[in-house]
Amino acid sequence: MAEAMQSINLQAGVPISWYLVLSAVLFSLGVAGFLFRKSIITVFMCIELMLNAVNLSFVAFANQHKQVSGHIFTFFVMVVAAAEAAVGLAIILTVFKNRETLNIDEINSLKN
Amino acid sequence: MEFIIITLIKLAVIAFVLLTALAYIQWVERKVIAHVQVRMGPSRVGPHGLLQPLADVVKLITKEGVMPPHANKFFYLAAPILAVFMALISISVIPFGTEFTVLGHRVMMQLTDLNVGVLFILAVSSMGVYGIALAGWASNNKYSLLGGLRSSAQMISYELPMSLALAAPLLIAGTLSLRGIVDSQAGYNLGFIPKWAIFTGPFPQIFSFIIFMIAAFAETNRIPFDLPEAENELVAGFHVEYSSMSFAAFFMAEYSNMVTVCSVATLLFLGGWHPLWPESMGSNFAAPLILAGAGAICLYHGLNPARPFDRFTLPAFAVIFFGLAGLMAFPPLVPVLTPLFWFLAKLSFLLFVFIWIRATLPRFRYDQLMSFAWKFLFPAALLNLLVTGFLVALVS
Amino acid sequence: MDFLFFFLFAFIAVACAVSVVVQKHPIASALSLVGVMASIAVLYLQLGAEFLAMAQIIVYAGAVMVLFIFVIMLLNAGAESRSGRSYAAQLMGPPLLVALMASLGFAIMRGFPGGGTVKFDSFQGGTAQNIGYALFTDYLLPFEVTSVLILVAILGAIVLARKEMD
Amino acid sequence: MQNLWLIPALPFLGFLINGILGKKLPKMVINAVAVGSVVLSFLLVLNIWSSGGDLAANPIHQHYFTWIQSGEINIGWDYAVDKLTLIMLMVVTGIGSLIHVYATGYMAHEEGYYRFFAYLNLFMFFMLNLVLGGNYLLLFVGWEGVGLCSYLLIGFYFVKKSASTAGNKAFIVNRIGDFGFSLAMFLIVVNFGTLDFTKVFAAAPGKSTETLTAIALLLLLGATGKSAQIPLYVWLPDAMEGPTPVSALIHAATMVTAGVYMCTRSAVIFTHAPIAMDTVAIVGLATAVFAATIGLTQYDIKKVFAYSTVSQLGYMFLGVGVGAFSAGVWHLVTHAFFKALLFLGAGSVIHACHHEQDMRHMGGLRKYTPVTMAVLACASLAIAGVPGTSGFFSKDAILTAAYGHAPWMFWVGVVTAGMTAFYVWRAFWMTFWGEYRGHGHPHESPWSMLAPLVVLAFLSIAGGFLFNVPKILEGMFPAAEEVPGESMLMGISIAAGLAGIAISYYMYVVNPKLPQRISDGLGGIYRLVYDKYRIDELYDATVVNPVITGSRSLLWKVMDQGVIDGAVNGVGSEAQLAGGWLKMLQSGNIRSYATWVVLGAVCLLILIGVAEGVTR
Repeated sequence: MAEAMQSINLQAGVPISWYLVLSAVLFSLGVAGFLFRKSIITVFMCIELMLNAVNLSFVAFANQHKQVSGHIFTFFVMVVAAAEAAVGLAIILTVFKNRETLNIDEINSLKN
Repeated sequence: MEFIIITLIKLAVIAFVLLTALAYIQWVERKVIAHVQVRMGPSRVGPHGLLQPLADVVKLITKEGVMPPHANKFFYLAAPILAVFMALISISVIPFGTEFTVLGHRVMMQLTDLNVGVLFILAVSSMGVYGIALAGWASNNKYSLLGGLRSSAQMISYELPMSLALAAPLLIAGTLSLRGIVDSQAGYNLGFIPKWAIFTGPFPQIFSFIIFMIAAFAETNRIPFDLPEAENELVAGFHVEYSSMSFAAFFMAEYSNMVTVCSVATLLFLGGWHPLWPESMGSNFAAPLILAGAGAICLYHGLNPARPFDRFTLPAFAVIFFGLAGLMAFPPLVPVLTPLFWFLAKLSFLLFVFIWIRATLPRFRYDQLMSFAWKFLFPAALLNLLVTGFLVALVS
Repeated sequence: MDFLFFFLFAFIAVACAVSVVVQKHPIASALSLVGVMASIAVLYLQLGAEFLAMAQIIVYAGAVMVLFIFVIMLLNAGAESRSGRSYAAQLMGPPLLVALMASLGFAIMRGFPGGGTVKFDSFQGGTAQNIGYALFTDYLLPFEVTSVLILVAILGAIVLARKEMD
Repeated sequence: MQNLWLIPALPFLGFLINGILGKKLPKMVINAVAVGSVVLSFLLVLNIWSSGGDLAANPIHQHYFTWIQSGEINIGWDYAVDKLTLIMLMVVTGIGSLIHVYATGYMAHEEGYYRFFAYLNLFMFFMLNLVLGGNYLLLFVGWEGVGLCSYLLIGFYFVKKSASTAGNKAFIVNRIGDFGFSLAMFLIVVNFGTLDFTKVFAAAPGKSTETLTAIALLLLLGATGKSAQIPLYVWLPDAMEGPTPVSALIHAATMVTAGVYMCTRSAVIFTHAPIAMDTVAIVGLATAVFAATIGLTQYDIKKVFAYSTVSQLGYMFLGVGVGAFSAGVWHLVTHAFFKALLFLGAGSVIHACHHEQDMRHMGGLRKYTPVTMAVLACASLAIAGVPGTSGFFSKDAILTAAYGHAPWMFWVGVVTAGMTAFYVWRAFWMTFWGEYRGHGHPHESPWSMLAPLVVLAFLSIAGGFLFNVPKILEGMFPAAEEVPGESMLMGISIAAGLAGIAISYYMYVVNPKLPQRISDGLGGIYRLVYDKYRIDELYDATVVNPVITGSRSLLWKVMDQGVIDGAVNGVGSEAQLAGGWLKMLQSGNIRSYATWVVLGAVCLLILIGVAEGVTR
């Protein structure tokens, strides 16, 4: 990284790839949360985190190509995420009502 | 560098004026409500109770901050800070007047002119709900939890009609910058009807103004929509456990939000700092005349005192008013101060309406509140937006 | 200036994201997520997507996350219990995550060795006007389809959450 | 600029309204929607008729959108109106409107009132689409659509086994014809590269006779299905299971004439394929005679008219086959008038006799239903070709042209005309003269039913003058050759018609015992004709039963149960075995699933990375 820092002109601006790396890091953190958290709400939030990470790379690409399409993609992702949150939370409410638990490991009726 | 210095100066001025004003709006509120209810209001501390805000601040600072047991300390302390922070930050994009030049520097009467200013205000105000919701939750009290739940549901619900009502004048103005919106409302129809959004355009925005104001009451948790703190149901709602400065922070946030929404309404619907009638008909003289009139009234009552100390205080006020009138009439300052005067006049009028309604109306029931938002306000705002959009498309 | 800005908010974003994952209490996770979203919104500003930055705050932070917090409060979700039963996740998770991050980083560095650079104002196509124009010309059909999707989601949410909570 | 799309769109709208909301709507609204939409279409057609200008020189052609685009083939949603189309439009919408009005009275007390009108409107939509379509595929859409509606409406009383069987029969028999039509279209696409009428007809003269003959014969196969010609006529008599307005509209006036319309539309192809033309003429003539003989013996009033329809359709095909296209269309128009009237009148009679269809249980109705009798008399006069009535002109035109083509065809046609006159008047006498032989009290129908009858009666009588089709269509088709001794031929055919009427009067009014004696005398032949030559049984024995037994023994027992089921079961048990191992993965734990997903993603990423590394 140090070499990379030297080779980059501080006046030129931040390289696009750094944004992508940031996006990848955030995405991986979202995956980590999905894998290791047990509260269904937190797991759901980690999905939102992953979506946000992906959005960031869309916007970075839009900047790279100087096109607005990436923004449109992000916009749609946001809209879908909002819809997904509404339905997802309603599902969580129903699940909680029926099973009295938010632990994702105990919601395993799909087995067998 | 120059930019940073000017910004810092503006920041200091605005912060000082705003925070003082917030304290005194409360004084005004108490006075107005008292007079509506045929009482005196605060009158002990200082002449006419004018030092009451100061006394309140001293009282709140010196009180003990109580931490309820089993409360989540971090969020309990963070919530009021969050609330007041989000309330104050939106002032930064609100313009108060035109540009002027001082010592060769161009200065805007605004902290920063964002070209998505309206969206910024919406974004920040939507964040404001966190403070209240968190406060309600972190207090570990069922009343405050209910208050927090209510406020989050209420604020999300009323944000929709509010945004839709905002969108209609935006369609006419064609910009999201608050300064640009005000500029688009300059001029007069027929020579004397101002081209404010509520009067003109392809579709006068009077409906969206009314919808916006109603939603603004709900967003600021003011009567008749102060369900989150309904004292006869929830004791004091989300801030029942708060005391001392954290309690003051919520108060500040509420009044600051009031100032913000009234400013937005002024800018979007009431033409910002554009006078009510054209300069050619002498609107520049309105400010000094009104202030001088106020001075004259004070002087008269000072000479015919109702209470003993009026003999001293009222003439002092008269001198202040006359001085202000002189400032307003001082030619080099006219282009700077007259717009500011008009802006503040409209803002004060709207704030007065807020207080007036608080003194007048009872509180809604919670289900009424929600069904009013979703079944009436939202469709009405949508309809208004559709009609406006259609007419704007038709005209252009 | 640009670097400082990027590093500041990238750091906040990563810190908040770590906080999302490690905080025990859902409310804390949710607020950390709001922090991630806000800092990403600021980065959007740097990337020239001012409309999206505001939309990000309004939609994600202002609406979606409030909904999360609302549900957390409503269900009174406490800190999660320790009883986990996913051996697959526990055994394979950490190495997989490292592999994922490594391969993603490798792909990015390989695919965009040079790439462009980002400065403030280097791209000004992200105004509300541009987005609106693109949305209602080239992307009109997806836009309409999305509106139908939202309608369906509203109906779904209402149907799912309709019965009174006991 | 007429908006042609409005003409079919209006009935379609009516269909949507009645079909979707009909259950909840009051009858008044259903009536208004159903009748109103068709009448509006009729007014639109009238507007074209009155302001059309010179359609011969400038046919209206409107392109709405490209429907199918595949390689060279470009099929648009085009509507075109020339004079032929205009005449068809007049017939379809005009008679359609009348029958809709009639049906509001006839169906007033039926279950599924809205369903009936929804189907009827849908039928109008498809029929108009068929007529308006500017290419074969669009015509085919209408063609299939009217078939569908016909099926739905024949089986309207679907609780009755015979009705649903009849619907199935109509549908299945038509499939054979549609198969021919489809093949014809494929041939056209292969040879012409387009399905547009204008382009096909412009290019047709340059193609080889063999190609055109093949296309024309396949088209004819389609037409025999839809228009109930030998050998595919068997469905039409059974189709009388449907409500009478349906029989009038679909199975007499409009849909069954679609075959004639299609052949006329393809006149250019047919005229360049002489063998096909002769086939058309012979099929038409054979059908005409064949159906007429069956008609002589039937007792069910609707069956009589159904066979009459088959026979008259044969006439139209005869006209087309001998090259007198305009005469064929003329007969189509006049036949639409008087046959619709016959059916509607029959409906009125049936209505009067409380849904009794057997003529042996009628009789003497002239006292009870005078208006119905009067209008039926008009129709019977017209179909018998009494001079001055509409049927006379068109039938005479066809017979004259047939004489010009081959004199023997003329003579067969004349005999058929005599038989036609005989059996129609036989039905007339049996219904209205003599003593009433049924139960209950016959009553006259309401005016909503009678008014259309009166209009149609007027048209049956005067239609020949009002719509001189050959004159309208002048120049569209090659002129028929001049025939010497036309007036003599005319005299012969008139005489045949009058003789038929006279004989029937003698046999059924003057001397009612005679028919029984004749049928007894003829014995076996009579039984054969009475049983419709046992054609249905023949088809059962030769086609239907072999197919059924074949599918049962070979396809079901061997193919389905042995091969296919065996394969499916085998796969299933294999999958069960594999699944037994794989179900270890299905822990039901979302986090485990997510782990597998991540594993997959990482593998993919590494694969891509390796691939890139290899290629670089």
